[in-house]
This record gives sequence, structure tokens and C-alpha cells, in this order.
Amino acid sequence: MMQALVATHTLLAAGSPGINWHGFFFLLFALLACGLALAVVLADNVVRMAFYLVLSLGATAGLFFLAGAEFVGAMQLMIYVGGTLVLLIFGVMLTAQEPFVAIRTSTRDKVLAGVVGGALLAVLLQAALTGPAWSGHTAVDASAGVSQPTATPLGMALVGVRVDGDVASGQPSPVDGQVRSGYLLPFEIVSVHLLVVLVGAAYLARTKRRKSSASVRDEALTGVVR
Amino acid sequence: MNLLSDPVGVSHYLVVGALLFTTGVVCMVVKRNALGVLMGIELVLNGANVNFVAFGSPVLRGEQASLLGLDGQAMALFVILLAAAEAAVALAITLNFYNNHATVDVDRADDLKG
Amino acid sequence: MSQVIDDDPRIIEFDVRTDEMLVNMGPQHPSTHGVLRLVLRTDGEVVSEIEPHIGYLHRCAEKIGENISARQFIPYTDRMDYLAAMNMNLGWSLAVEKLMRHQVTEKARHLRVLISELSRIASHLVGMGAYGLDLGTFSPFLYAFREREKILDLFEEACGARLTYSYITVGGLTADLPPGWLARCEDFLNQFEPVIREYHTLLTTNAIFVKRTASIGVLSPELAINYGCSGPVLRGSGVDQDMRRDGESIYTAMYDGYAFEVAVMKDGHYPRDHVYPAVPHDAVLGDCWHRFFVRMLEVVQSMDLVRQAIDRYSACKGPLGEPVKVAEKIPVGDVYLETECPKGQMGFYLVGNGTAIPWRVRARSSSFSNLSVLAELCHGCLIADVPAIVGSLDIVMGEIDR
Amino acid sequence: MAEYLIQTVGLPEWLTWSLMAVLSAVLILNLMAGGALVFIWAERKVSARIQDRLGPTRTGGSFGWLQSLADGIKLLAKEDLMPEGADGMLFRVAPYVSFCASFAAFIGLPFAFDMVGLRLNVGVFYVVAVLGLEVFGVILAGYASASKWSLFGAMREAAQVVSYEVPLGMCIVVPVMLAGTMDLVTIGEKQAGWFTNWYLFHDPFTFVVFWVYVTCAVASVNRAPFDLAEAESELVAGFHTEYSGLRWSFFFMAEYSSMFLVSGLAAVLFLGGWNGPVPLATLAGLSEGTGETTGALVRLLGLANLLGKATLGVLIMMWIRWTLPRLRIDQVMTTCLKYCTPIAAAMFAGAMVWLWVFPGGVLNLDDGSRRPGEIREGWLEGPGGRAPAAATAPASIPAEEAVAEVAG
Amino acid sequence: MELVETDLGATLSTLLGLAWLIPLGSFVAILFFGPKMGPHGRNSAWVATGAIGTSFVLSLFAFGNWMVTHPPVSGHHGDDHGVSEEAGHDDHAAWDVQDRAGKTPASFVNFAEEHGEAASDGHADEHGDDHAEAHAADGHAEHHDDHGHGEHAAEKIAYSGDWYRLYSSPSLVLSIGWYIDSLTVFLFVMVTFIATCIHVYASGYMHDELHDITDHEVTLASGEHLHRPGRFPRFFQALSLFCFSMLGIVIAGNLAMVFMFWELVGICSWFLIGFYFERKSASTAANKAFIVNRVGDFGMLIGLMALWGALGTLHFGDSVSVDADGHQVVQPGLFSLVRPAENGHALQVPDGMVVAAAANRVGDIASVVSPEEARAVVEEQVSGWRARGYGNWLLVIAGLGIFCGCMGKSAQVPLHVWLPDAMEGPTPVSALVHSATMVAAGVYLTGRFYPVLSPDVLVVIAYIGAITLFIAATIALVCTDIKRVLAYSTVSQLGYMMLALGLGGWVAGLFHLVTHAFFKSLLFMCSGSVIHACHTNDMRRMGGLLKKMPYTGWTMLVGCLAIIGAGIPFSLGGLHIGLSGYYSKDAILAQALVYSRVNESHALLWYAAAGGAAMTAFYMFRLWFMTFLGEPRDEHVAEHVHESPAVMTAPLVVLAVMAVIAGWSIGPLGVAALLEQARPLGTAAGMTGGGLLTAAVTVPAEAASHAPEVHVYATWVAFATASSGVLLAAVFYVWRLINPGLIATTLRPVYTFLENKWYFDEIYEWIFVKPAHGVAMLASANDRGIIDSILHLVAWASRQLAAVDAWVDRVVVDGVVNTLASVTWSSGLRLRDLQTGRLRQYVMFIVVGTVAIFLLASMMLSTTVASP
Repeated sequence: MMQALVATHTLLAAGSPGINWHGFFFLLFALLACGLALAVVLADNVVRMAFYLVLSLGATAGLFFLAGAEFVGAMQLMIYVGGTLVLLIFGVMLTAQEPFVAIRTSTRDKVLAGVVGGALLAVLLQAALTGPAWSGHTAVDASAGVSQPTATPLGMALVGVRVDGDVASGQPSPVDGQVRSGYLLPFEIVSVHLLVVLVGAAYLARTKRRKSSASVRDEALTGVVR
Repeated sequence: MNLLSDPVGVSHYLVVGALLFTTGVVCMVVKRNALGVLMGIELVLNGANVNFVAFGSPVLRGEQASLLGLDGQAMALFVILLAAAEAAVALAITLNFYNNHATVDVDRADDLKG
Repeated sequence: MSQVIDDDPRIIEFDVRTDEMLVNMGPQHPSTHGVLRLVLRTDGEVVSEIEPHIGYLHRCAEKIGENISARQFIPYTDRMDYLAAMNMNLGWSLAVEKLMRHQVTEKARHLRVLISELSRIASHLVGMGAYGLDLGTFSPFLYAFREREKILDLFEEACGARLTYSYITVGGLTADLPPGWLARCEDFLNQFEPVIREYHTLLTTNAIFVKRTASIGVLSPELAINYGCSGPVLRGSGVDQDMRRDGESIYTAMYDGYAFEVAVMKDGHYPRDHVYPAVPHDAVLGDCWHRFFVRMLEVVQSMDLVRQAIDRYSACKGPLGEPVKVAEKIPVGDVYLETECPKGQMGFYLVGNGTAIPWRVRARSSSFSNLSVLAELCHGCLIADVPAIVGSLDIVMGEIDR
Repeated sequence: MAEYLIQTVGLPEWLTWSLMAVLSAVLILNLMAGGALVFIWAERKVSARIQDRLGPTRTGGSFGWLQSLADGIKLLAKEDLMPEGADGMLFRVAPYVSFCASFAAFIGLPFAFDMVGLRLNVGVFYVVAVLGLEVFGVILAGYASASKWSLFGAMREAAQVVSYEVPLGMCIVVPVMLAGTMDLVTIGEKQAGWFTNWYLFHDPFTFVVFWVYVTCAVASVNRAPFDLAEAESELVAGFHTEYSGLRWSFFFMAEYSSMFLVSGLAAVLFLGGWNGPVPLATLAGLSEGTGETTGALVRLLGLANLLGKATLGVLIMMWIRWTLPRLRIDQVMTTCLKYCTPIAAAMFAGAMVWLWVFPGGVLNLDDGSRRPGEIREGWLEGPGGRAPAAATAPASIPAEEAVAEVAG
Repeated sequence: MELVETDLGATLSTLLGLAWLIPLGSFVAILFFGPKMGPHGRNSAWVATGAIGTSFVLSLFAFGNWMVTHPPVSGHHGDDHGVSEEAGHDDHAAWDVQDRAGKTPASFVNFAEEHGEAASDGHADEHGDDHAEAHAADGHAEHHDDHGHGEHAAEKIAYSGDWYRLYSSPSLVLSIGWYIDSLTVFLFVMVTFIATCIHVYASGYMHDELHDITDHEVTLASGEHLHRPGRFPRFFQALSLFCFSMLGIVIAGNLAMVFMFWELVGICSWFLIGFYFERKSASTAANKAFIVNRVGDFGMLIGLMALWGALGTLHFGDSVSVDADGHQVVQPGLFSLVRPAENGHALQVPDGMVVAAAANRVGDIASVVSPEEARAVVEEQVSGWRARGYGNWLLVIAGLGIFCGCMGKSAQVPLHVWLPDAMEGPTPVSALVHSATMVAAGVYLTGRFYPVLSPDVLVVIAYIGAITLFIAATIALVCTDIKRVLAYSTVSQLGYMMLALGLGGWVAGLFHLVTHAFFKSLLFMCSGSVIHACHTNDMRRMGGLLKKMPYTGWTMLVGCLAIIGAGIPFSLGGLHIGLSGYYSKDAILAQALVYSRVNESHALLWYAAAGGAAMTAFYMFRLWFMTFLGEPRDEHVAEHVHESPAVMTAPLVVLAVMAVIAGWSIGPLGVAALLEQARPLGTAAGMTGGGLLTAAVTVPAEAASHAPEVHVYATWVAFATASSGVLLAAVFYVWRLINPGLIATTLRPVYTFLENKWYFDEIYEWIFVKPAHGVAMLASANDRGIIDSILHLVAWASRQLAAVDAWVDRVVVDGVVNTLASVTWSSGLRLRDLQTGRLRQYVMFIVVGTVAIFLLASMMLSTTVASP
């Protein structure tokens, strides 16, 4: 997957691809992402589901890279794929007892879900395809966009400074003359939110249990609490 | 428009996002395992993220991307972060549920049944 | 299964509710010292119950002993604690001699001390090296074996064998030492002495080692006595008992005139005849670290004894004395004698009926008693602590299963 | 080379570019496979020397240098067993997940100036993120093996790696902060000059943070004393208990290349990357930009430097492994959460204050050609813009003068 | 030193900012980890001391930077007590330095350059005439001719800037900023130095708090004494916060920030004075200090409002910002508004105040013409209005208001009553509060705010100061509590400072502030040492302690000599030799003399000052003699007296040395010369004004007091009064020629009057407290008698009404509600089937709902689009 990325960027940097590599890799990653997402739905085994999900998210990260959002892509790999999924697999394993690894769903439910999902998909696709057609014309110039640093402006924006037009200095964006605000406040809110959530999760996941009498005796005997 | 013949653009990403979103929803509906539902949620969020990134991408929207600026990417970042938080909490809830009910079958979680 | 939370001290918090599982450790596990099988009941990494299963190495040694003469039984004792076969030989020989009221020559007595203490060093070297292995460090094991090989070289010179010696035998020893042996032994001791300091650096005072062993598997003196533990395991809990000093007279007489101090912690410190590393802050008397440390002390102690024995042996003139005949008759009566082997107190019981073949032979294995305390020690420990605790008991399955 | 192929040989462009991509991929692949062979051999020799023995001596003549190859052939020939209750698909796929993660991380690691698979402006981040995926292979292997020991190993690995990513990230942020960029090439470039420009010697905080990084790196690649996932004395062989043959060897290739990778990362982040302790090339008046041949030579020198540093790191890890006992899982977590993380955080804060108080750095011996410690220079241009080396190196100081300075 | 090339303002603000914040760090650290710092938090002392020590070192660095970059020159009106005669007057060198410094951009505000430019861009032309008018009206025109020190007015070096803007709008900028001149730098050094000494001293003094202690002064209801755990960390925590607050006042770049830290100082003093809060007296004293200060702060708030409302800024210095076009915009601060450069830095009522005062007229104008035109008209009119005195009152109110706050903090009559009571705190606190921090804050702010004070206000300040110094001195004459004597002496000396400031002796007043800080902290710590040894505050039970406590005794003698201004009143080979107080007090006296000569009607000020000097000498030496000389009066006390530990005596010695040398000048290096650098622009010359509160007065230039004919006379008077005071004390208490008790009985009414502290507390009790009680009682009676009975009536009526209503409720309303409820109940019963509790179904519902909404919306949209 990553190997492919090398090729992509080399090609895009070259500026004049013989075939549409951007399209090719987009198709590849898109198919991977959607196909694996489908596999998540179809799989019965929880661990396999998690595995497919990891790959699907990874492929999405590839899509992000293709869209020039390298930082978000790396973040997706690190936090989403790395953090979240490890967490998930942890949970899977902690609760993975034979009867629960695969819980079957009734066919009726599946069919119903398929119908409803299809309707939703139709609505969404309708929205996606009838939107303004930005597509196409700028994608060829992707070589310019790819090498633009995404991490720095994003990082600066997170601490409240917008490189592309800043409220603090009152400088408008060079592009559209708008003055934008940074994300310091949302960033802080999210930070605190994360902290609270983690503390809450840690608390929630704990359970109380009666200590066995043997360990009480052991403790009394050795005077060592472990 | 013809998706297959046009160069890759926002619409393509939107389609992928829609597919991921729908898959996630179906996953949430179909899975009886609480963790499966959780994975469905992750897929839904991921689908939304694809849209955000697409709208904010200078590659896909060229000059017009500046209308959205970094907002698209920043929003995607926040979604990722909050998804991590959400996963932690959801997992904790699942574990708690498992502790109390000795199962992760969401169909058995009908204590609030009317 | 959520419990009502109250102030009951027996209710503790667990991270996540997990289900207990049974795990088999051994008999093909790398750190069970042979063919021991431990069945662990674990909750995550926490061991709630441990049950040793033994018998994989049972060879009916005792029953065989009732069908052959006392001297013929010597090779079988070799195969009990095969890491310290000399001490096994000695234990059996002394027991038979006690029944026969046989007195060995002075020269043989000193040679026996020399050989058995060397054997003790060799045994403790294995214990030490293997303990490092149990804790995940490989190099000390090979360092220990390097030195042990040198001792085995010496033994080979003396009796021709490297593992199952049958050297010490009823009524004396099979042969006298070859010429130049004593000098080579001295050379070895001189070379070995500084190496011990390396061991202390590598293990005893190593911060990780201390973390892994200090306050782990704490064995209280009462518990140790109740379970019949002996040897370094007992002394590691601070019980001042050593058969070489406290045993029966026929055994202690062997050490008459030898100066040694039992390696046990008294009044908060160990005997200070050598420069030892200080007891770490975290260590609790009776934990794995102390058991290990006592062994290390006994190595030095044995070196002292070997040196003394060399002096006394070379001072003795005259013949070594011949062992008793193979078919020598055993008087009627029964006898039980415990000797201080490297692993603990090894007891032999035999009943003579006037023939050359004992009517009953039984052995009391030190490792067996030491192993029996394992369930107590491992309760509530982590899986990673199990090898640490088993290793600190320094068991030999050959001796347990017989 | 690409131009050469297109213009002279006349290959079609798409084929050329594909060839180039495949070439770089193959190079990295070879580095991993070959590196693993060499390192496994080195491990055997190093451990042997540490343990007072000889190690392999026969295979391939002296030094037993073909031993790893022989082992590899043996592993190829071995039957790849799979336990009966195993989840077949995951069991098969797990080693490749580990391997791919390790492999993919190499793409972002620069081996010399601009000698990098892909110069990403989020290079450090990318490498760490991808390396973190290696844990998936281990977890899957542990789960799929249907063995309790494997499961234990996997759980330990998961807990450990996830925890250690926190202090590791904090350590990495320090040089990133000093350099003002996440681009590994730029980070390396900022440390050009004498060894005093290395971030290791930038200030006391980075010096401390380097050692925290070493600890965390050792832990995150599962090497002793943190090799809990495969603790042979406790868990038989941990997550790869049930593996044999080629699949097993993939785990090992992943492990050794991860070791190499974190060492290389340490070299780039703290030890000046491809810049030697003495700026030989600069003193001689050469730089990457002075010409095709000399530029290539300078890069080769840089490559040698980086490989040397990374190999040294791997050797040090081996040394540690064969010396120390293994920690217990709770102690590993304690080390991470109670020591490494707070220390790294404090050092991060300290380095920040230091940067604020001494914006120009303290120890910098300027070799006259590059301005070390400059923050944010050209960050807006990103990796697309050339680093200042090419522009300034040859002109600013004549070679004779520089040599004379050193000699004097 | 490379610092010259860098921006000194940035360096100083960094160094001093760090020095300021470090005690905050210590505070936070002790707040959170205090009890964990060693046994009983023992190490918190080291944390706090280390923090303030570090601040001291940083301040020293800053000081060094300052001295290197702006070495003080001994101007000819500088301090001529020292060896300045030899030093020569190298004004040109000074100019060179200034010029170089003037090149540095950004936060360095070189007034001469900046304002020169501002004046040249046509601004001056417009208002040239108006300025002349203003000059004539205020009588400022002659100040250049008088003294010829106009060039010094341009020499003021100050750096100002903002670290962080809390709030920013066109009408108000609230920021955390700095204003650094030599006064700031030097006060930083002084405050941190003294605070360091006091921290060290306190770590010994407070050791009782390290374990559980029984407070014998607190008796519980059970008859036992209070037993409580020690509060060692808490003490140092408050001490750190106190230092942080004080340093915040000193470094503050605007009045809002001053006010913030002003209140912080107040709350810290509340913590510290009430440290033994279980003691009734201590908690009362803490409350008293706090409340009395609030009275002052109320005035200060009025001043703040007046300034902000009229001028729209609270910044001291000018602030430079970059506007949208990238131009630098200078927004004038208070100082340049009140004393604009184009006016030669002479005081004039700022435009804002004039316009605010002429609000009616502005309204008139605005009602006739368009806003733009109105602005132009108003601008035209401003100078005319100013000439007619619009806004004068506003300026006076602003000045008085701010001074009101200073009165509270610096314990000026009538707000002085809290300070003696504040002795209830531990002695290190007294030393800190009364020397370097709290009371200094008032004087400091008066000094800092000096440019804005009009002559009217100055007269008020002078009189308040004089009254304070006199009243306090008289009370101190009869006090027997050793700490109260010192407390009143503090009040008295603060009166001196205020007097000096009010008389135009800007350097003199602040100089005295500095020297006083040293010797007063020394005196307090000595007294603390004595109390520590004797376990009593009563001087009547002491005596003859000199032998047992030599360090304490002799250092205290140094302190006494310093406070009375001991020195040789004539020149010895060109050198005037004396202790620190000698220089500062003489400067004040000289200024008073000049003032009284210029303004005959205010001669009383001079007599008060001179008389106060005599009294100072008397009561200080009365204290020393009673404590250290003679025979022990109380055997019980005397027998267990011992010298204090080294950790307490060491600061004493250090401070004693400082008390001796703080006033010395070596070449151009001296406190006075240093302070001269910080002199506010335009105050070097005298000014004439007033007429609002008093008859017009002329505030003489401070340089005038250095004239030999004035100075020599003042010095001799000071010497004579001081020595007469000492002699009198000796007559009473050493040689015992006269029995002091006899005097007391002879002058019984006076004695009683003084002993009761001029009945201030009683007066306040009668004027404020009792009436308040009375009003409260009246209100209470009103509540109970009238309002309550009305309420009862209403309640009764309501009950009757309610009875009727209840019937309606039960029958009519309940019937409706019950019907509704049963309907809801039954429909709920039917609807509950929908609530399956099944998660997946809910998801399904959501999806179906979403799709439905989309479909509906698109349908609606299409129909609305289609319909027209």
C-alpha cells in the first residue's frame, strides 16, 4: 500500500503522467476502502471484522494522502488505525468468548437492513452526484498541491494562528480576502473533552468484585499487598 | 457526469464517503455484537471524514478549496480525535455491559424496553 | 454480577471483568526445570491458583534400592539430584555407614568435605545461572556453566565421570585424588573468586533483577517450617538451620574443626566474612531475592570450606582407606539420616535385615518439600512471577520424582 | 536515471516511472531482508562474544557469515504448521501485516540528504504512525494462534506498545520542535556541521530526552528487557509460539528492521542524521550540490554515516539484550507511565524554555556554511523548496581556510 | 556585553517577567505539593526562598543590564551628599548612550524621538496657540528658564509593552504589560533582596509551625488551648504569592494591572496578617486591614474610572502597535496624555478630560451639526475650553482617587488604623508588609503616577503626609509594645515619603522609600528576634538584652541610627558621611524647607517635618534603650533570653550593612542618581498651579533643594532635631534624670490622648460602626414590625383565598388534569410498544427518518420551485 504511495507521488511530482495514476490509485484505494468496509459488514467473526476495519481505515488514509491531506492521513493512521483499533481489539479479546465471537443475525434483519441501507445510499449518492462539479479540472495540477506542507498551517491553526489569513493580526487571507479564526478554542475543548472522556472511560470500565478469601489470607500472612 | 471517465474530483470522494457511511449504518443495524455496532460507528465517522477532507482538499478543488481553507482538514482531525474518545467510552460501556450481563449481544440490552 | 459496594475490605476493584482460564505450564515449558507441569488458574495475568503435577520422571529408584546391595545403590543416588550427585552419594553412604557403624579414615573424611562442597558450588552455579534464565537474561547462565565446567573437569579427573560420579561411596571413596589435583583445584578457586563479584554485578545488584525478585514470593519462616522447606529456601526465610551444624553427629563430625558460619540473615544482616552487596531496600526476608542471595553466600562459604579441606587433606598422611565390599551385609535395624545437600535436607531411610540387600529404602527429597510450598507462594502473583518463584526454589525433578 | 531511461533508452514514461517506484521499493525490501540476515548473524556473534563463546564459525568459511542464510534456507524448507483451532486467514496474514508495517515505515526514513523513499512533510509522524501498526500483526498472530501463551503475548504487546507510543511521541516532539518541522530531511539538515550541532548536544534536556527515547524505542520494538510479548521463560515464545518456518521468519525480519528503523530515527533526530561528527565534506569544500560526482560521493558518505549510526544503535540494543533480565509487565508499564512519560514531558517543557532563553543554541560550532539552530527557515516552502545547503555551501568559506582553521 | 545590541526592553521584560513569575510558580508548587515537601512541608521554605532568591538573581541581572546600558550620570542636581563633586558631570557621555539606545526600535519608547516626530507632523501648528494659552493659564511657561534642566526632561528612559492582551477594544485595552524604568529595576532588586532576607529569616522564625502546636492565645469553649497542626507550607505559600503580587505592582504597565495586583496584595496581607486566624485579634486585624484598604480602593476605583472614562487608556507608557496598513501607530499612554511632549512635558489637562467635562457643550454642538463636523468643532474648541478650566476638576479627582488608594495601602491618616493592628501577623510578615511590599506599594504608585498629579493634589498629599507623620510619631512616643512602636514609626516614615512627594521631592520620597525599606525590615526583624527570645512584645518587661543578644542589639542600633538619619552634618573632605536614612531624610527636609520658603503659607509642613524628625529620634531610641540597655526589668523574661539562630541573625547582619550603605553614592552610582533616571518627564522643573482646593501654590523643583543655602540649613536642622531627640531619650531612659512616669502623670490628658492613639479607633467606632449598627437595628425593627405584619396580613388573606381556590382546584382543575393524565397514560401504554429497547431498531428508525426527511424536503423543494 505504502509502496504504491511512493509511486504515486513520484508520478505526480513528475507532472506529466502517461496514464492517469492519480485516478488509478484513487480507484485502488477507494475499492479497498469500500470493499473492506463491506467485508466488515459481512464478516461474522469479531476479530476479523476489526481486522478488515483496520485495513479499510488504512485505505482511507491512503485516500487522504491522495487528496493532499498528508497530516490528516498520518493522523488517521496513528490515532484511528493505531489507537482506536488497538483499543477495539483489546475489547474484542477481553470479551471474546466462544459464544460471542460470532453472533448470528436473522436473515429478516439482514434483508431489512439491506433495503434501508440501499435507500440511504440512494439519497446520499443523489446528493453526491448532483453537487456542483468542482471535479476534474484541477486534479491535473495536483503536483503543485501534493508538496504543499499541510502539517504546519494546520498545527499553527490549532494554536490559533492562521497562516492563510489570521484574525489575531487582522490579516486577510491572500486568496479570498477573508479573515479566518484559528482553532485554539475548539482544540482546547477537544483536549479537555478527551481527558474527561478517558477518565470517564477508565472509571466506567472498572468493576467491583469480591476478593477471594484466599488472597485475604495470603495478604495477612505475608503482609504484602500486591 | 460520468464518474469513470472524469478525472478524480470531489464527487468521487463523496461517492466513496457515501458508500462508507452506508456500510457503517448497515453494519450498525445488522450486527448484534456491541463491538460490531461500534465498528459501524467508526465506519460512519470515517465516511464523514472522507467528505470533509475532499471538500477541504486543494488537490481536488484547486482554488476553490480556499473557500473552505483548512477547515475541512481541521474538521477531519477533530472527528478523528473525537472518534478515538468515542471509541474509548463506547468500549467502556460495552465492557460494563459485559460485566453486568455477561454478554455483548445488543439485543439483550433491552432494559429500557417500554 | 455487579456487587453492592460497601466498606467491606474484602471487596476490591478490578480493572476489567475477565474470565479465569486454566493454563498449562510444562511439562515442556522452558522454565519449569525439567518435566514439572504446573497448572495455573489465571485471571488475566494474575495467577489465582497453581497446582504442580509431578511424576513425569519417576523411575522407582527406591524400589530398586530394595533389590540391590547398598553399594550398588550408589549410582541410583547419582540420578536423584543429578546436579549435585556427589552430595547424594554422600547422603546415602553416611546413612549406610551409620547403620553399619563404620568409621571412615581421617583422610577420606576431609576428601569427602572437599568433594561435596565443590559439588555444592557446582549445583548453586546451575541454580544461579538458570535463575537468570528464568528472569530473561541468558548470559549469566553461560558464565555459570563456564565455571561449572571447570569443577566438572576436576571431578572427571578424580573419578572419571562428569555427571554421575559414584565417587563417594559406602565406607569411603572409590579412589584417591590424582597427583597435582589439589593445585589445580586451588587455581580454580583463585580464578573463581573474582568471578563471583561479576555475578553480583550482573544479577544480585542489578536493578531489574532486584525489581523482579524483591518482595516476590515471600515465604514466612512459619510457613517454611510448616511445609518442611529446607536448605537455602528455609534459610532465605531467616530460619537458622543447617544440617552441617545442626544435624546428627555422624554428619556433623565430618565438619569437625571446620570454621563456617551458616548463611542466614540474623538480626537484619548476613554473616560478614566477605564483602557482599548490601540487601536492597525493597527486599523482604523470605522473598526470591533472599533465597537467591543465600545460595550466592553459600558458594563463597563452600569455597572457604574447600580451602580448609585442601589444607587438612594435604596434611593427612597414610592411606585413604578402602570402601566396604559390595556384598557387605547390613546389620538388622533401621536408620534415617539427613544431610545438607545444595537443595536442602536430603534424608535417606533404610531398614536392614541382616543381608546385603536393604529391606526398605526410602528417600526424603528436599526439592519435593520445597516445591510443595509453591501454591502458597504463587497465589495472586503475576504469570511472570511464576518462573521467578519456581526458579528461586531451585528444584530438581530427578530428586522429586525419583 | 529516469530521464536517462526516457530519453536515451526510449522507454515509455509510465513504464519508467513504475520501474523507478519498484526499484526504490526493492531497495528497501533488500535492505530489510539483507539487514535482517546480517543482524541475525551479528546478534549471534555479539551474544556469543558477550557470553564468552565463539558463536557460529563454520558455515560460509570463517566467522560463520553464511549462518543466517543457512538458517533462512532451513526455514524455507520447514513446514509451516498451523494449529487446529487457529483462525486460518488471520494466522496466515499476521506476519505479513507486521512485515508490511515495518517496511512501509522505511519509506519515510532518509538515508542521506534527500536520499529518501518519499520526502513527506510529516515524515516523523508518518514513520511513527506506520511503525505503530506493527502491533496489529502481533495481536492478530496472538489471537489467531488459538494458544493461551500467544494470547498472553499479544495482550502484553498491545498494552506495552500502545503505552510506549506516548513517551516515544513526546521524545520525538522535542527535535521536531527544535527543527520546527516534521520533515526528517530538514531535521537532519538542521544538524549539519560539527557534532555539537546534533540535537543530542543541543541542551541538557535533549540529552536526557535522547535516553528516554532509547528506552522507549527499545520497548516499542519489543527488545529485552522489554521483550514481554515473547518472553521465552514465561510465555514459551509469546505471540509466535505457534509459528514456524517462513511465517516465523517474517516476524523476525520485521523485528530486526524495526530495530534498525528506530535506530535510524534516533540517528536522524538526535545524532545528526547523515552528518558525521566532523563535517568532512564541508571542510573539503564539498556538498550535495557541488556536482554530480562529488554530490553523489557526499551522499554516499552521508549514507555510510547514517548506516553506521543505525547499526551502532542496533548493536547497543543487542548489548542490552544480552545483559539485562526482563522486566515484569507491570514494571514495564510503570517505567512507561511513571517515569518515561513525565520525564519526557518535563524535558519537552525544559527544551522549550531553553529554546526561548537561548534562541541561538549554546554549543554550536558554526562551520561557516550553514546556520544551525535556525528555526522555521523556509518552512512555508516545505520539502519542495531546497534546503539552504546547496545555495550557500561552497561559496561562503574556501576549503583551504576551513582546513587551516581546523589545523590551527 | 552583547545585550547592548539586542533590545534591552525585551531583555529586561524577560528577566523581570521571569523574576516576577517565579514566586508565582513557587506559590503554585507549594499550593499543590506543599504538604508533600519533606516532613511537615519543611522544604517548602526552600522552594519559596529559592524562588525569591532566583528572582533576586534575575533582578540583579536586569539591574546589571540596566547599569551597563544606561549608567547613571550624576547630574548637577543629583545627589550631592556623596562624592559626586569628584565624579564630574559627563553629560555628553550620557547623551551618547541615550542616542544609541534611542535607535532601538519597538518597545523602547524614546520620548524625545517619538514625540518629536509626532509634534512635527503639523499637529503642533494647529494647536500652537492653544498651547501657549494653556501654558499661561497653568503658569508652566517659566519652568525652563527657572532651572534650565529642560534637556533632562527628554532623558527619561522607559520601556513599556504588553505581554498579553486580555481584552482589546477601541475604548479599552486590558493587558498584562510592563513599564520598566530605573525605578522598576531598582525596586525589583530591593524588593526581591529584602524578601529573600525575610524568607531566610522566616524559615527560622516559623519553625514552630513545623509540628503540631498549641496556641496559648486561643482558648476554646472547652477551656483548653487550641491545638492545631503546623501551617509551615501555607505561610510560605502566602509569602510567595505576596512577593508575586508586589512585583506585579512594580512591573505593571498599566493601572488596571496595578489594580489587580493591588487587590492581590490586599488579599495576601489578609492571609498573612490573619495567619493565626484562630486568634480573635488576628482575624479582626486581618479584616480591619482588608476593609480599611477597601475604603482606599474605592477611591482608587473612582480615580480609575475617571481616567478610563475620560482618556480611554490605563497604560502608563505609550504603546506601539501595527495597524492594518502596516504602519506603526503610537497610542499615547497616560503620561504622555497628561504631559504631552509638544507641551514640553508640562502638565496640562488632557483633551479627553476637557471634552468629558464639557459634555454639555459637546452635546450642544452635536445637536446642531453632523458628527464629523462636530468632531472638528470639538477639536477646535478643546484648547479654549481647557483655558477656561474645563476638566481641571476631573484631573484632580483622578489624582485624588488614585491617591486615595495609596492612602489605604500606605496607611496615611485617616486610613492608617489598620497598620498597627497588622502586627498580629508573624513578625516576618510585619517586616515584609511594612518595608518592602504593601506599604511601599502606595508610595510607589504615588511616585509612578506622579506625572498625572496636579499641584492641587500634591498639596493634599503633602498635608496628608505631614498629618500622618505627626500623628503617628506622637503615638509612637508612648507606645510600649515594641512592634507597635515600629508600626507607628512606619506610618510616620510613610508620612514623610508622602510629604516629600507632595512637596515635589520625587526623588527624595522614593529615595526614602528605598532606604526605609532596608532599615525598617531590619528593625522589624530585630524586634522579631527580640520577641522570639523574650516571648513578649512588651518593652516594659525587657531591658539589658544587649549582652545576651549582641547581634540583634547592635544591628538594631544600626537600624535606629539609620531611621533617625544619623550622619555627620558637614562635609569631611568633600564627603558627607552618614547612614542611609541620613541622605534620604535630609533630602525630604530640604525639600520641605524650600517649599515653605516658596509658599510662606505652607510653612507648617516644614515644622511638622522637622518636629517629626525629633520625635522619630526620641521614640526610636526610647525603644532601643528600653530594650537593650539598663537592667532587666523582668527576671522571668531575662533568664531564658538567648540569641536567635544564625538563620535569623544572618539576614539581620546583611540588612544592617544595607541599612548603612544603601544611601551612599560612589561616583555616579547611587540610589538617588539611579532614581533620577526614572524621574517622570516634566517634573524636574517646578510648577505652579492649584486654586481649586487651596490657594495657588508653587511646587518648587527638586533641584532647588540641593542649593547649598537650603541644604546645609536643612542638614543642620535635621542633625539638631535628631540629636535632641536621642538626648532626650537618653535623659529619660539611660541616665534616668527624669522619670518618664512623672511626665506621664503631669501631662495625663495628653498622655492618655496619645496612648489611645488619638482616639481614632473610637472615633471610627462612633462615626461609622455605631451608626451602621443603629441603621441595621432600625432596618431590623422595620422588617419585623412593619413589613412582617403586612406580610402576615397578606398571608392570612391568601389562605382564605386559597381555601376557595382549593375547592376549585380539586373539582374543576383536577378533573381536567386527571382526564388528560388518563388519556396520556393510556396513549403511553399503547406507544410503549414502539420503545423496544433494541438498539439496532433505533438505528433503523433514524435511517428511515433521515431518508424520509430527505425525500420530503426534495419533494417540497421541487413543488415550491415548480409552483410559481
